[in-house]
Amino acid sequence: MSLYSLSKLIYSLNRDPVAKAQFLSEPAKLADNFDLTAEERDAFVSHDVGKMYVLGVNGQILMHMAALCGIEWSDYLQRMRDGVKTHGPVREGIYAMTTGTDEKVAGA
Amino acid sequence: MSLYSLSKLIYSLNRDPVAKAQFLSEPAKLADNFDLTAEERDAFVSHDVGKMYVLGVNGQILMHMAALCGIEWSDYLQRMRDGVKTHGPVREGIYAMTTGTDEKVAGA
Amino acid sequence: MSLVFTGVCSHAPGITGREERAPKDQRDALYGAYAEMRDALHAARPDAVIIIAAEHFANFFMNNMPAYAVGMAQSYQGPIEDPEWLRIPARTQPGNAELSKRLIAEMLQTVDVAYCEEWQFDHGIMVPLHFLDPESKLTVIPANINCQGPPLTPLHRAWAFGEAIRRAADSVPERIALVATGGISHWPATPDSGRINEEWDRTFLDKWLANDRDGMMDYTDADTYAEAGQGGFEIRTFIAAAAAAGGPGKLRFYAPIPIYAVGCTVAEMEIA
Amino acid sequence: MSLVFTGVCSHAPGITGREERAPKDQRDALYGAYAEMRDALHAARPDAVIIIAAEHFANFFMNNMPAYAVGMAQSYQGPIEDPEWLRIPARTQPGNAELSKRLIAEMLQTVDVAYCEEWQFDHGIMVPLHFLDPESKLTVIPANINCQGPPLTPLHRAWAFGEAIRRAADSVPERIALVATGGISHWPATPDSGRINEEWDRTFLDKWLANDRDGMMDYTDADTYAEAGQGGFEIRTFIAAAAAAGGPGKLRFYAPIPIYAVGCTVAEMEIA
Ligand SMILES: [Fe+3]
Ligand SMILES: [Fe+3]
Repeated sequence: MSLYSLSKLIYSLNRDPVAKAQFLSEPAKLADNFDLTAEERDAFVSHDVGKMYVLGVNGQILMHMAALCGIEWSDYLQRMRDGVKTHGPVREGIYAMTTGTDEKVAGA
Repeated sequence: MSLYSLSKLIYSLNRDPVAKAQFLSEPAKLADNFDLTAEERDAFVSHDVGKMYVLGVNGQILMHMAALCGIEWSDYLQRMRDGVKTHGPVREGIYAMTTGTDEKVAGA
Repeated sequence: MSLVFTGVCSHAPGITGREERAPKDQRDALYGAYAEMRDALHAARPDAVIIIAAEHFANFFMNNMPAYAVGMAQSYQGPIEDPEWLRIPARTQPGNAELSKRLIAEMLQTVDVAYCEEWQFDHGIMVPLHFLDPESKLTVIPANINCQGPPLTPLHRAWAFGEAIRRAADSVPERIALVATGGISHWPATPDSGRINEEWDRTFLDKWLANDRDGMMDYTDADTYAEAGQGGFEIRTFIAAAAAAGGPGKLRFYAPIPIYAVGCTVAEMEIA
Repeated sequence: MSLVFTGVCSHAPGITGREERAPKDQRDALYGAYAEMRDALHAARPDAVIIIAAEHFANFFMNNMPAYAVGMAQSYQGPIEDPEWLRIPARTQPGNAELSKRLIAEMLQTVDVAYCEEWQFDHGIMVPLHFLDPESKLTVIPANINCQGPPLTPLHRAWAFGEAIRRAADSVPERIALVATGGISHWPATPDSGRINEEWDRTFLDKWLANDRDGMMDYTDADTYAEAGQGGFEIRTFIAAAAAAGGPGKLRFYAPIPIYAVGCTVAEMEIA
C-alpha cells in the first residue's frame, strides 16, 4: 500500500496548514512520517509531478500540490505528459492517460 | 462545538503516538491546537476526569485517556462519580448518569 | 416544509481560476446563467441549501471513504485550495447543526449517510457558492457522494440518496433548497484535461431533463470512464438531484469549454 | 463460496483487562465458551473472517462518522489501547484488500458502506480475536456499525447490512465466516459501569436465538437507553449477524458479570 501512503501524504499536505508549512521548510522530514519507497520519496521531495502521476497519484490530489509548488496550470499538464514520456504509462491507481503525450487538449 | 473540540483532542490523543508523547511532555501545548474554553482546557491539562465527564466527554474516549494517565479502573469510576458530586450532573453530550453518586455498581 | 428549489451546475476550478482564458462570449454566457440561477435560488427563500458535491479528497480519503456524507456543523470554511489559485476568497459559511441532525436522522431510514461535524469546502462547493451566494448569506448543508475513489456507489443508490433527501426535506418545517454540482464528461486534473465528449453530455442531459430514471441508470462505470472520463462518475450528483426534484428540467446553459476542463452546465428542475 | 460460520460474542475490555477480578467459576466458564467458539470457527475452515464490531472512537469520529464501514487493507494493527491495560499484546493481523474490495462492491448494491484502507483495532475486535485467533492466523476483514454517536443507524438498516454481508459472502468463491461482537445491556465507561439488566438481556437473546426479526426490530433507542444503557445500542451487531445467518441460534454462554461491565455472551447461529 505504498501508493496509498504517498497519496495520504499529499492529501494531508493539501488540507493541513501545519503540514503545508513543514512542506515548504523541510519536505524530507514531512515525508519521513509516511511509509514510502525511495522512488516515491524522491519524487515527492523534488516536486516531480510527472513522476508522481506515473506512480499513480490521483490528479485531484496532485493538482493541489502542484498549485502549492507554484506550478502554473498548463505547465502542470505538461509535466504530467512529460512524466509519461520519460517514465512510461501510469503504473498503478485508477486512471490511465487517454490522449497522446504530444497532444495538448487544453491550456496550451 | 467546544465539546466537539475537547472530544476530538482526546480522540487524537488515544490513537496518535505523537500526540501521546506530547501529552506526557507538554499537555498545554497539545491543547493549544484545539479551540477549547478555559474550563475545558484546565480540566484536560490537569487530567480532571470527573470534570471532563461532567462537561460531556463520552466515556469511551475518556476511559482511554484515564488509562494513559495511569488511573486504575475503580479509581476512574470513582472520579466520575466525584465529578458529578462536585460539579453537578452531566451538562452536555448524550449520556446522563443513571445511578446515585454514592452507589458503586462494580469495581468497588 | 418542503423542497423548494433544485438546480445543478458545474464546479470545475478553472471556471473561476482560469476565468479569462475562455472565449469571452462563452465566459459571459456561463456567468450569466449562474446569475440567473442565483436569482431563482434566492427567490425560493430557502431556510437552508443542501449542496451535493462530489468533493476531491478535501475531507474524505481512502482511510474512511463514505459513499454518502452530510455535514452537521454550525459553520463551514473554505476554500481548502489556495484562494489565489482558485480566485475565491476564504469565507465562513453559516450552517445549522440542529437542522442537519433532523434531516440526517430521516435520511438514515433508507440511506446510510456518514455525518460530519466538521467539513472544509473545496472547489466542488466553493465555485457554486461563489456564484450562487456571493455574500455568504445562505445557510448551507454540504453533502457528498463518493465519485472519486472506487469502489464507487452504484447509480441506483445515488437515486435512493436523492429520494431520501426529498423525504427528509419534506419532513421538516424549514424551506429546503437543493443544488447538486458535478461535471458531466471530463478528465480533470490529468494530462487529458480539456477533453470533453459533447455528444455524450447532450445524451445524458436529455435523459436528465426528461427525468428519465431508467435512462440515467443505464451507464456502467467502465463505459462512463471510457467515454466520459473519471469526471463522468460525477453524474451521480445530477442523478440524486433528479430523484429529489421529480419533475422535468430546464437547461440554462451548456457548452464544452476546454480551458475550464468540463462541459459547463447550469440547469434547474421542477419539484414534482 | 458462501457464509460458513456465524457467531456473536462480547468484547468488553474488562474481560481481559480485569480478568482475575470476576468470580473464578464465571471467568472459567466464559473463557471455556470462547474456546469452544474458537474451535467451531476454525473447523469451518474460513478463508476470511468478517468481524462486525461496534468500535469506540478508535477509527471513526464525528468528523466523518459512517453508519457502516468495512476494512479494505492488507493488514491491520491493534490494540489501539495500552496493551498492558487491555492485557492483549500488540499484533498485526492479516487482511485481504482484494477480497475486501469484491465484498464491498457487492454490499454497496444495497447498503452504503464506507471503505477503509487502514484501520486500527480497538478492544471491540481485539478481545474477540484474542480468544478466537490467539496466533493471528486468520485473515480478518473488520466491519463497523456506528453504535456510539447519534444519530444512529436504525435497526432495520442493521438488518439490511447483515443481508448485504450474506449476499456478498455468497457471491465470492472464498469461504467467509462472520463474527459479530457487542454488548447487550451495559453502561460501559461511565459511573454506571457494572449495571446489567439481565431480564432485558434474556428477552433480547430469546428473540435473537429464535431469529425473530420483528421481535428484534421492536426497540426504540430511547427505550434501549433507558433500560439497557448506551451499550445496548450495540444490539445492532447481533441483529446484523442474525440477518446474515438466517437460522436459529445456539447459546454457549450468558451471565451478567459486573466487573466485566457487560452481560457476557457467546453464541453461534446456523446458516440457513
Ligand atoms: Fe469535480
Ligand atoms: Fe462496545
